[in-house]
Amino acid sequence: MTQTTYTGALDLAAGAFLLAAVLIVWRRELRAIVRLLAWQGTALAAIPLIEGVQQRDAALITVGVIVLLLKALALPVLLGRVVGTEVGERRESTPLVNTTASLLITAGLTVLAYAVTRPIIALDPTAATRAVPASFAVILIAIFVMVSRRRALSQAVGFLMLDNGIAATAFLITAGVPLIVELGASLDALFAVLVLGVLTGRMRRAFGDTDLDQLRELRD
Amino acid sequence: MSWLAKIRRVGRMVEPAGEAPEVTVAPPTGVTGSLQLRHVDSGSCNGCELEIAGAFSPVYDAERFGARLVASPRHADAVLATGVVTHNMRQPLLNTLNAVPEPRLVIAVGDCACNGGVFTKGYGVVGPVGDVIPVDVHVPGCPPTPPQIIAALRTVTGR
Amino acid sequence: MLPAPVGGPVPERHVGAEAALSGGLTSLLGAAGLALGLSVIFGDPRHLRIGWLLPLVGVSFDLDPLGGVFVAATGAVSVAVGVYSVGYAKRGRWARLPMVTLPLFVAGLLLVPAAGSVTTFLLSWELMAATSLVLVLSEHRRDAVRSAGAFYAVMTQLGFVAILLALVILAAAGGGDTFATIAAHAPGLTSGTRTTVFLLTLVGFGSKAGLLPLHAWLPKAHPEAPSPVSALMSAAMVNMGIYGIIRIDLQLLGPGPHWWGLTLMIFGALSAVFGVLQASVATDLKQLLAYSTTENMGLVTLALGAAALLSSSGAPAVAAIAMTAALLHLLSHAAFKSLGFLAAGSVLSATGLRDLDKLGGLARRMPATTVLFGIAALGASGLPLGAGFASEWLLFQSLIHSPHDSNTVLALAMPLSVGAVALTTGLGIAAMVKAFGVGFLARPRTAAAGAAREAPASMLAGMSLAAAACTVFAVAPVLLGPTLRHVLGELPTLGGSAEGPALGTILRLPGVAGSISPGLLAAALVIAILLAVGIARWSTRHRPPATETALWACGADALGPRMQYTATSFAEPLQRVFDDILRPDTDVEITHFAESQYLVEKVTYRTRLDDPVEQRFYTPVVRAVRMWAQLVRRAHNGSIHLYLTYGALWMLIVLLVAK
Amino acid sequence: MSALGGAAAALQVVGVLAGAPLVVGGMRQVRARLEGRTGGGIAQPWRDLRKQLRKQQITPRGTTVVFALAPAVVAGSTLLIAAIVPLIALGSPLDSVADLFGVVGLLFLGTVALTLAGLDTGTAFGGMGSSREITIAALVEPTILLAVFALSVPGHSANLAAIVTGTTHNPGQVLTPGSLLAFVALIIVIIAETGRLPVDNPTTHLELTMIHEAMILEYAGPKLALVEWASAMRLTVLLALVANLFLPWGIAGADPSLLTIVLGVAAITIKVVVLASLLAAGEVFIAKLRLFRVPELLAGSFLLALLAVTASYVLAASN
Repeated sequence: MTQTTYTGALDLAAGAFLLAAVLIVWRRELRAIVRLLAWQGTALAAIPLIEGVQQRDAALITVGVIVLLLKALALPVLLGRVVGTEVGERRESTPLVNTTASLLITAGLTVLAYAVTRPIIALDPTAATRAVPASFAVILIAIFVMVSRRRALSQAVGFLMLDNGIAATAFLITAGVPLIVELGASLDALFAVLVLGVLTGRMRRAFGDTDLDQLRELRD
Repeated sequence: MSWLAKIRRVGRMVEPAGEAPEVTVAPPTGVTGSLQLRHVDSGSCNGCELEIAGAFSPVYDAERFGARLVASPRHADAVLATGVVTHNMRQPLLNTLNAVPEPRLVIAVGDCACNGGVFTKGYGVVGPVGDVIPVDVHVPGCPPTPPQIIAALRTVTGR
Repeated sequence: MLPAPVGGPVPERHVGAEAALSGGLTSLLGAAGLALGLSVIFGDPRHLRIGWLLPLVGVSFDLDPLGGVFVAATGAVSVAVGVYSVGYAKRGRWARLPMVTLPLFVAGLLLVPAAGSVTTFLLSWELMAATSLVLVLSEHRRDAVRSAGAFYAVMTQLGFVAILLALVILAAAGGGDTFATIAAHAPGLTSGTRTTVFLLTLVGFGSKAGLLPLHAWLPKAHPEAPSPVSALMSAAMVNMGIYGIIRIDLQLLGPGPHWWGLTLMIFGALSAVFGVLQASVATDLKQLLAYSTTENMGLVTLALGAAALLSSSGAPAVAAIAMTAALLHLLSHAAFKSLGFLAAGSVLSATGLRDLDKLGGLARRMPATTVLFGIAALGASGLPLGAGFASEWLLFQSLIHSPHDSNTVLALAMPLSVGAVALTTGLGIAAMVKAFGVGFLARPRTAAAGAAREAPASMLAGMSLAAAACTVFAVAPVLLGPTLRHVLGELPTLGGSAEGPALGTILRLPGVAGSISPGLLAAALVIAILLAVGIARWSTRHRPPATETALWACGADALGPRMQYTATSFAEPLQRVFDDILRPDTDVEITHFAESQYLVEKVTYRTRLDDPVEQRFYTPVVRAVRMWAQLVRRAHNGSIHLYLTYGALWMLIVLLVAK
Repeated sequence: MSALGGAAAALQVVGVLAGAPLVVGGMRQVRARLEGRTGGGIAQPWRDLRKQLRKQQITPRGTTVVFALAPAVVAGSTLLIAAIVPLIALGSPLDSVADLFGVVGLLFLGTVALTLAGLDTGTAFGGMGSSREITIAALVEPTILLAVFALSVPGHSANLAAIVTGTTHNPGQVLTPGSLLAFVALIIVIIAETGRLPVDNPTTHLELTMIHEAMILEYAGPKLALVEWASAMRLTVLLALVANLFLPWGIAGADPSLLTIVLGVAAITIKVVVLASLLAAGEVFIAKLRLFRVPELLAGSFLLALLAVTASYVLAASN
């Protein structure tokens, strides 16, 4: 494809990637959050695919396909199962920071990300690096989600967003990490989700729901 | 997505419209097919209210004939009065009618509004709506069915 | 006859004659200032040195276009205020002292921008501060006035101390007393000196301009002063703070580092948002206007900061736009804010009320005042046809046209400040709609408001002058084009070298594509409104004759005045939205009947809004000062010998240091 | 600017005047069909308007000239916007008179006029509606101006013609994240400003849930007609403006010919119809937000606008 369409597609993917993160902060329904996570996974997978098509690189395309399968299908399905089993907690209980405030904080984080990544762009201003701020912003937002949310599931979502952000940054900066590393990271995420699934199940059996504040009771 | 499926499944649920009845009352302003209504419950048992609600529901859809319920009498062309007029509601009924800009109509819905119904000569009632304000259209029935109400409205809107 | 007690109504006096004298003097001074300022702007700078007046240094005045525009603005405001105060003082039966002080205050205001040397500047500044304090205290019988006066005295003197230190340091380092010599030596100053002077002057002038967090005196003192004085303070005195920042920090100290402009922008944005937030929930008409002053000074400071930042990052053309925006907004604010305070004053003198919750229905009883306040409110809300529109448009243009390639600071600062300014504009609209709609429209909420009478001719005349100025700013800022260009030429470090925006009938921005024409826009709007009226006459012949009926009361018989929305209820949603910032303390107490818990006898709802900054920032400071005072008192045990010892010790120390 | 350019501007005004009620009728019709009803037909608003114009004019006792003049101000400001913005052709004679900031200012002028009218009646509902309307307007302003900012970054200008021509010249920038985010933010702003779901329910009868309706409860006859007409025109103009800012194709150039003007009319009609139908269809699926959840929505749109600006900054730094 031509340079302009390549740039446009890459920007679009990055924008969708970031937008999904913002919407995850915005929404409360756990199902909607999981669906958004799947969208984010798709956007993430699009990045190596686009680059692979641009550079005629089979390995990148394979990575993209695998990421698509993992991040856009496997993980959301697993999380969806967890949501399905969570009776009566389909919504995130009121987060520690109210929605308006967390949206404004998200705005701040994004601006911050654009600020701190300018040197990287200046270093080598290609279309790919120019999309790095978006992925970096996603990393910050993910951390914020993990800090401010109560439910174990939202924590898992935050964790996965973090993983997505790191992966996207890797793709954008060094047109694709080695295949094996990427797979290792994704599989780690997969196992983490499995563990979290088990953990939430245990917690529900122990406390009745998965409000992490209740873990304080384990202290003594 | 289940919503879209439902919408497709249900399709059009509205009852077929009969042919327009002959216009007994000329539309107030000479513009046909537009009638805003302000509903006043002057002492009804809420039977007529239910039927009016039904008349504007998707099943009967009075809106397709140009009738619409509005919030303020200033926006209205006609007062839709239900129930026998109690002593306490006499003045409010008059106030409401005076708030409606000319030219205006009064539509009395239900037997109580037309002739007092079972409440005639009750100690708490003034009488039917006609005793307080001039009524242009009567809709008999206790309560009148949505088709009856719609038929009466169509004689005014002329649609 | 002995001088009458200040402020007290004194029956046996020809108040009328004295009021006419004082007001006339004020207006004459103002007219002189206006003429002088204009002559300097368009002619050559004036120098005046009176050696004998002050030992050692003498008094020297040195008026250039920059000072001239401030002198002219102050003069214009004073003319209107003087005319107005004739009727106001007569109605309020002013005592003699305020009448004497008013012209002195104007003189002080006119001298500050004309001062050519540090000493003269400080003297004029102190004259201005002292006279304004006397005027604020002129109704000192009320407790509110006394506390406000004390607060104002302390704050303004602290500010003065900061300015004094800064200017002394500057004079010492600049090797001279006059600004000219300092300017000559300015490039040689060490960065340490520059920074110290900048910070000190920012504190001193910022407190005078009512910037956060040193604004706290402003919403106390401005409302409690007599309205002509409030107008002078809000429209002319706060400008002196801005003048100081421009003259000392941006002109004498020349182009500062990036963070100077950034600091100005941050303080400006904070002041603007906070001030407008307080204004939008205020229920006291004059306090609302005072907070709006903080807001507008914040906007001006933000524009100054933007100008400094842009010029220091190599965008002189855009910096020139920002500087023009700052000056234009300063001037238009002087116009609409003086009008606003004067109109509020005529409401106050007609009803004795400042509380919007008690006002209302003035449109029928005081039509002229209502129209005039409407003009002021439209100007303050920054909408088209308003006096503030052109300047806020320029500000936005300068913010969105900043160069955004490889400059992180700009890339962060500009979007955020656009957001801040936009929020300020939106809330400002809400505040002004509340002031006008609740205060002047609908029906009177109290008997006092119902008994209002239109203001006398002289007050109306004074207000009309200010209104005329507002109209000029609203539809023909072209008339100010030359003035601003001359002033901009004085400020080479703020893009004065670049060609400023062309304030023609159509405002065009050189360098960046952008144009607007307030005048043509107003004309087109009038035509469009007439067209709409014509459309509404369509098929009139089919209509029954128009009537007038009672309000629709949902069937009930009549609407009492207490059923109306008040200012408090109008602002309630905003107060709720910005709960975290405003921190209102509301309490609802429900008294049930003794018979049953389910029957409510009465519900009382009370809400109080204190200035949160004051709560958090000042109280600890005051507490610390009090503790310090306790310590000091211990050293004073009344024994003369001890005091002599102190003196001796000090002398020893001085000698040792001086050696 | 040519004679035809002026003619095109006049045509825009006439088109908005005539088309706005049809747009509203069409939206009601789409909604009715999705709800399984037949609906009153696309021309229903026109019937209502013609009828209202033939009804008696009522002045509530105690109201001032503000109440009497407000409808004309709302309608007038909207008509002026219709004359300024490039809907059919770029060569509006008023293009240099007001840029996007001026348009926003005119929009708020109308809002303020109606708000004051609501306060002027002195009824409880009037005040309530005004208070809510002005609160939402105040919170909308940052979003709308930041979106303007984002739009003005690529073309280095906030003048409408410049923005539109810039988009036509390199279509690639439509698909940049910046412009997409700005688009979403502007759509939310339009929904809030024109009182559509989920911010306000235009068909409600419950005074306690009203925002826009509560302000105009006292208007009757021709004045009511003018108010309804004006709100329909605002919706139409804003939809058309957004359509042209992001998808300007089909719009006639600065000195149009008759053919291009005809094409422009067709193009803008199609765009508005599509956008309005999408909006109406979306409204079927959502309920009204609680009043104090609206700030969340607006904070979200503010965030999107801010992202739009930052994104377009970074990308504008590139090209």
